[in-house]
Amino acid sequence: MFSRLRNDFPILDTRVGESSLSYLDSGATSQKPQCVIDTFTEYYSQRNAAVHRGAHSLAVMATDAFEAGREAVADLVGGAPEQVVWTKNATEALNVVALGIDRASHGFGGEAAQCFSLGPADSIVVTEMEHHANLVPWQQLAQSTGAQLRWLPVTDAGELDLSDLESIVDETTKVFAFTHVSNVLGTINPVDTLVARARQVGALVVLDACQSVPHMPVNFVDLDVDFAAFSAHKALGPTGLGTLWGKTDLLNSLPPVLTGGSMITTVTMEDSAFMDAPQRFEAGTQPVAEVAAFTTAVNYLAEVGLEKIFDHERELAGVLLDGIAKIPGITVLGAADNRIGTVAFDVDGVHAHDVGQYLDSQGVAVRVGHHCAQPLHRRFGVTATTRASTYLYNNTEDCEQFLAALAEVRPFFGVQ
Amino acid sequence: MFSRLRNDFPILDTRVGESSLSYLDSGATSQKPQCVIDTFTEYYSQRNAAVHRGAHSLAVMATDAFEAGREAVADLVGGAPEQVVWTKNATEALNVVALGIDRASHGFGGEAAQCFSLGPADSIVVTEMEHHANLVPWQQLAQSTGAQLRWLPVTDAGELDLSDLESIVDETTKVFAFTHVSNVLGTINPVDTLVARARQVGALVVLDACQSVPHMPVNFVDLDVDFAAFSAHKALGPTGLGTLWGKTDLLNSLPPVLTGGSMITTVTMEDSAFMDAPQRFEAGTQPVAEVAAFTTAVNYLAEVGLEKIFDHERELAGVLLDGIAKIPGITVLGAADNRIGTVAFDVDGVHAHDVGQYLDSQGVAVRVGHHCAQPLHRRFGVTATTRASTYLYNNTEDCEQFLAALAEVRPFFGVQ
Amino acid sequence: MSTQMQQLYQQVILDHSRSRIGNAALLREGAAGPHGSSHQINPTCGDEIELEAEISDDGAIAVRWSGDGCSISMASASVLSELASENSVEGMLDIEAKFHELMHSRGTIVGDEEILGDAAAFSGVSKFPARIKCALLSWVAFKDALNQAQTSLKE
Amino acid sequence: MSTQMQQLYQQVILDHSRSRIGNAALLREGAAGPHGSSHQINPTCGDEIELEAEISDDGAIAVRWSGDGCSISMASASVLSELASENSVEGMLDIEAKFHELMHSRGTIVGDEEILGDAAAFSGVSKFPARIKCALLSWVAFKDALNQAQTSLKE
Ligand SMILES: Cc1ncc(COP(=O)(O)O)c(C=O)c1O
Ligand SMILES: Cc1ncc(COP(=O)(O)O)c(C=O)c1O
Repeated sequence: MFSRLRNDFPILDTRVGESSLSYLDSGATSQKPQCVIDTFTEYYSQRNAAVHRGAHSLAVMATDAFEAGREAVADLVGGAPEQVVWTKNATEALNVVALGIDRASHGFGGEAAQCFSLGPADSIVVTEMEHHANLVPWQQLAQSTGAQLRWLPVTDAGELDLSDLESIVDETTKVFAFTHVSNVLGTINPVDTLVARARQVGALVVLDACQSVPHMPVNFVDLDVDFAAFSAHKALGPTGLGTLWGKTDLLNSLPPVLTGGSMITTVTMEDSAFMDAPQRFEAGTQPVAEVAAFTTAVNYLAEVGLEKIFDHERELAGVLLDGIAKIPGITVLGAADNRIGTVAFDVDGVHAHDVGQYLDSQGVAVRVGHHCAQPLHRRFGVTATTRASTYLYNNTEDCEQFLAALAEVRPFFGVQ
Repeated sequence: MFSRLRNDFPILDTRVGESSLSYLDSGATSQKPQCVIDTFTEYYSQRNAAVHRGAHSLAVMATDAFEAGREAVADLVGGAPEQVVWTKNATEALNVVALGIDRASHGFGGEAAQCFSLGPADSIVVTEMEHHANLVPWQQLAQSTGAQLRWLPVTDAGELDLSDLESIVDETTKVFAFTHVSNVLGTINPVDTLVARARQVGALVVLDACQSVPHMPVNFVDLDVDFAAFSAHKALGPTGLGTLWGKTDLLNSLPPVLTGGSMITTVTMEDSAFMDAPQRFEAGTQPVAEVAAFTTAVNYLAEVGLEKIFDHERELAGVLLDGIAKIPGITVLGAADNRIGTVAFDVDGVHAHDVGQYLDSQGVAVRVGHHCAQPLHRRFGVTATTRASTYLYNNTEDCEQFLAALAEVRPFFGVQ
Repeated sequence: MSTQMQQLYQQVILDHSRSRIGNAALLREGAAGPHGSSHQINPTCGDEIELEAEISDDGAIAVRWSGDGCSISMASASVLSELASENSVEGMLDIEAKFHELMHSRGTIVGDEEILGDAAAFSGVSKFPARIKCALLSWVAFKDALNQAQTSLKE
Repeated sequence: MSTQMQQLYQQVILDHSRSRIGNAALLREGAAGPHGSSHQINPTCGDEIELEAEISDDGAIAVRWSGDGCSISMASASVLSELASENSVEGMLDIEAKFHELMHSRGTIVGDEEILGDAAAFSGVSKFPARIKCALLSWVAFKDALNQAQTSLKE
């Protein structure tokens, strides 16, 4: 099955110089199957129109496509369609929560939003392995409200250090935001334990699900998180679309950040009233074609099956880790057992940028740098690493092409 | 030329029941030429990757496409590529300015942002003809800072009433935000006069260019505005993309609203430093395929020529207005001479929703409702109107199909 | 003219939209028995309705409303008022549920005229997703107002 | 191995990246003559450089730097330091402009070895847009620091 579905992805036939393409950068963004690409053509040729407005037939078809997307996502991650809010990317989704709390803390949203209000006596907790998207907005919120920002450290093994969980997440903690899966280490975090602690102290749980939703079965209702965010583009979907998922009552009381058309009920020159979620957070013309394309992607993922995708990628992770272990001078960051197919490493004596350049010359696409996780890199004493990350379309040959090239890196740069 | 280019738009061949499609809803969103649709296929099949990251070849091609878009837009509207910030839509662009000022007013952005700081002694001025996207964010800013919100009224003729311009825009005015062209009345506002007054009192000028950039030659440098916003989807481009244009020094000192990856320089667990514009406002993975498609759209528009598009649409506006004048019981809102091909009207005795439904049954796609301009409708004593709006692909037959159907509306509903 | 349009704008709907039953001055604080009132708005088009429901001692329901909107929403409010004057509280709750179901059927079910009366004429509306909200606007207001009236009855 | 790779990683670049000229302890406040210092960072990969430029009485330039980055950025800083020790202020400004132009040429021009010395070896870098910033990082720092040194010279 996985060998067959590779043919659905036209870009994987690309030649890079004399090599075939081994695309191991799905942690940054995934490639798209033909059916997702075709959805754009179909949408713009047959049913493009502004949604939720106008009585004409195209508008009705566009609106149907737009709302069907919420149903597909709710089927994928749990909850009801109206719990699915469209954003431009996962980063916006996380900001909508952080900035919504900021606005609530400054008096917006009235009585209903008081539950979100933060002040100097409160704390916000994140982890040391967060992507900047789930760190910087909370720093900003802390600055704006006077709340204290705390974090769970990371062990040498690349796992969350839970030894001080009870003192870090304590009665002052109002928000606990953490990633489901590290985009650098590949580690799958123990959401259950973390949520349980949050419930003990009454903190809101915000889950960064960018690296979990595309790669494994995830159900936000079962995980009992309050808000969750992920991107379409990492899950076979298009650029320009992300998802904020939230509990209905919380979404309906969180003050909106972006305001404008299509999210209001009544507007006078002096004041405005806002709709309930999801429209509440969807000001202006939405990424409708993107939602249509993502719906196709979600259906594709569901058909393949997330459980199978997870197993397939774990197999590839094994190939990568075993192969890397045989190459001298390579240090993998983190060694979590419970992981996805994302492996970041340091090559002794060769800077990551040079490693990536050499791999590219051999047709291998990986990512180099801090992967938007500077604090995590600092914790491991490096400024940049090379990261190989898999997806459902990768196969053992991709991994072997990568390993063969990686073995040549230090010789090429004259390091032994 | 205009009769030929109609063939570039596949959706215009759609049949609605037994009628051909007369698409007169471009004020809401435009249709796309085949070349723009093809760009998605081409991008996702050949050069999809995360931009500004990673050394691999796909990433380089994607980054090139992404940055080329800024150049195309700068060629279209003036200024340098780095003055072009990508957003999800025009609404986000306007919010980035309003919320950036909000943050500056609450101490963010340090010394450099002080020029944006607002307080209770200041005023913000808008107009009574604004789209909610250029009204609600300013209401929110006024609420957040204590600044006073004022507005220029609209005359019966559908033009801005400038008689009290000097007292409404006065020394207290820090922000003057107005639309270039009304999305309801079609009126082109006298930007020169308004900017001149803003300069006298030292107010920032924010231009809503959503309905001007797609339909006429516009140069933000010549107009001397400080910030401007428009959407790709109304200008032959895709959904999910908007543009914020700004003067460089202002962009670089405005505090960013959405924070996260790819817009930072250094991040520690405690604090972060931000890049200059445009990246400063582009947190997270950007709508890269959308930028590629919009680049194709902008090149298409430039090739046809905005001057010619403007003339073509003025001609169609003449056909619409003359034809409507001959149908009994129809009142057009506003009668500005200086206008684009957007005409909103009231049908005596038939609600706009019913008008739109009847027109749709005759293959005519128009928009009905308040068009995200409730205060303007209230000013004209109606809650909803029907709006026909043209674009370069429309022809006289579209207008005639519309007029023929419109003449049947009151008879169908038994009104005389 | 398409048959879909004829199904949507049935004569009974056009008639109700012109001579509107229940469209009367609101009593507000002057209402006599257990009553409730609700203001509903359709953000897309600005249609609005304010509706009062009153339950008299003998269990009869009186509905008064004032609103501004398209023929579908006005006709729906009129039909609702007519039905309210002919049915008990339980009967109206049943009708409301059936009407709701009919509106979301996308044309797959036919309204039972025995129960729904003139409201059965709205079956064509369910094929026009953009108009379902118009047809339901007054019913949402009615359900809300009736609920308030019932609550105050129990107190 | 592609020739593009060989052009990018010329032996002289690899050599400079290993034995780095000018890579020395910074003097900071202890610097003697008119001097300047600049800290530059490449946000994409986290590469950074801190560079001091000092102009002595006879117009000679001394460069010291400390940094962390890829072979291109480290080699570039090394080559820059070498050139600074051999050229006047005007000469270095000229070289900086020519190097800048070379980097943005996308491989269309060949660096003049007479003027650019070892920096001419970076012509292959200009074909790799993602690496141009690496090559320019130290030069941006140098231009900034030299500018400060010149300013303090005039005071
Ligand atoms: C004048 C005007 N301003 C703002 C907007 C908002 O644009 P968008 O919906 O693309 O954010 C629109 C269009 O809806 C408009 O016509
Ligand atoms: C763990 C994690 N969080 C957040 C993000 C941000 O997602 P986006 O760039 O789509 O906003 C990413 C990916 O870049 C990620 O891997």
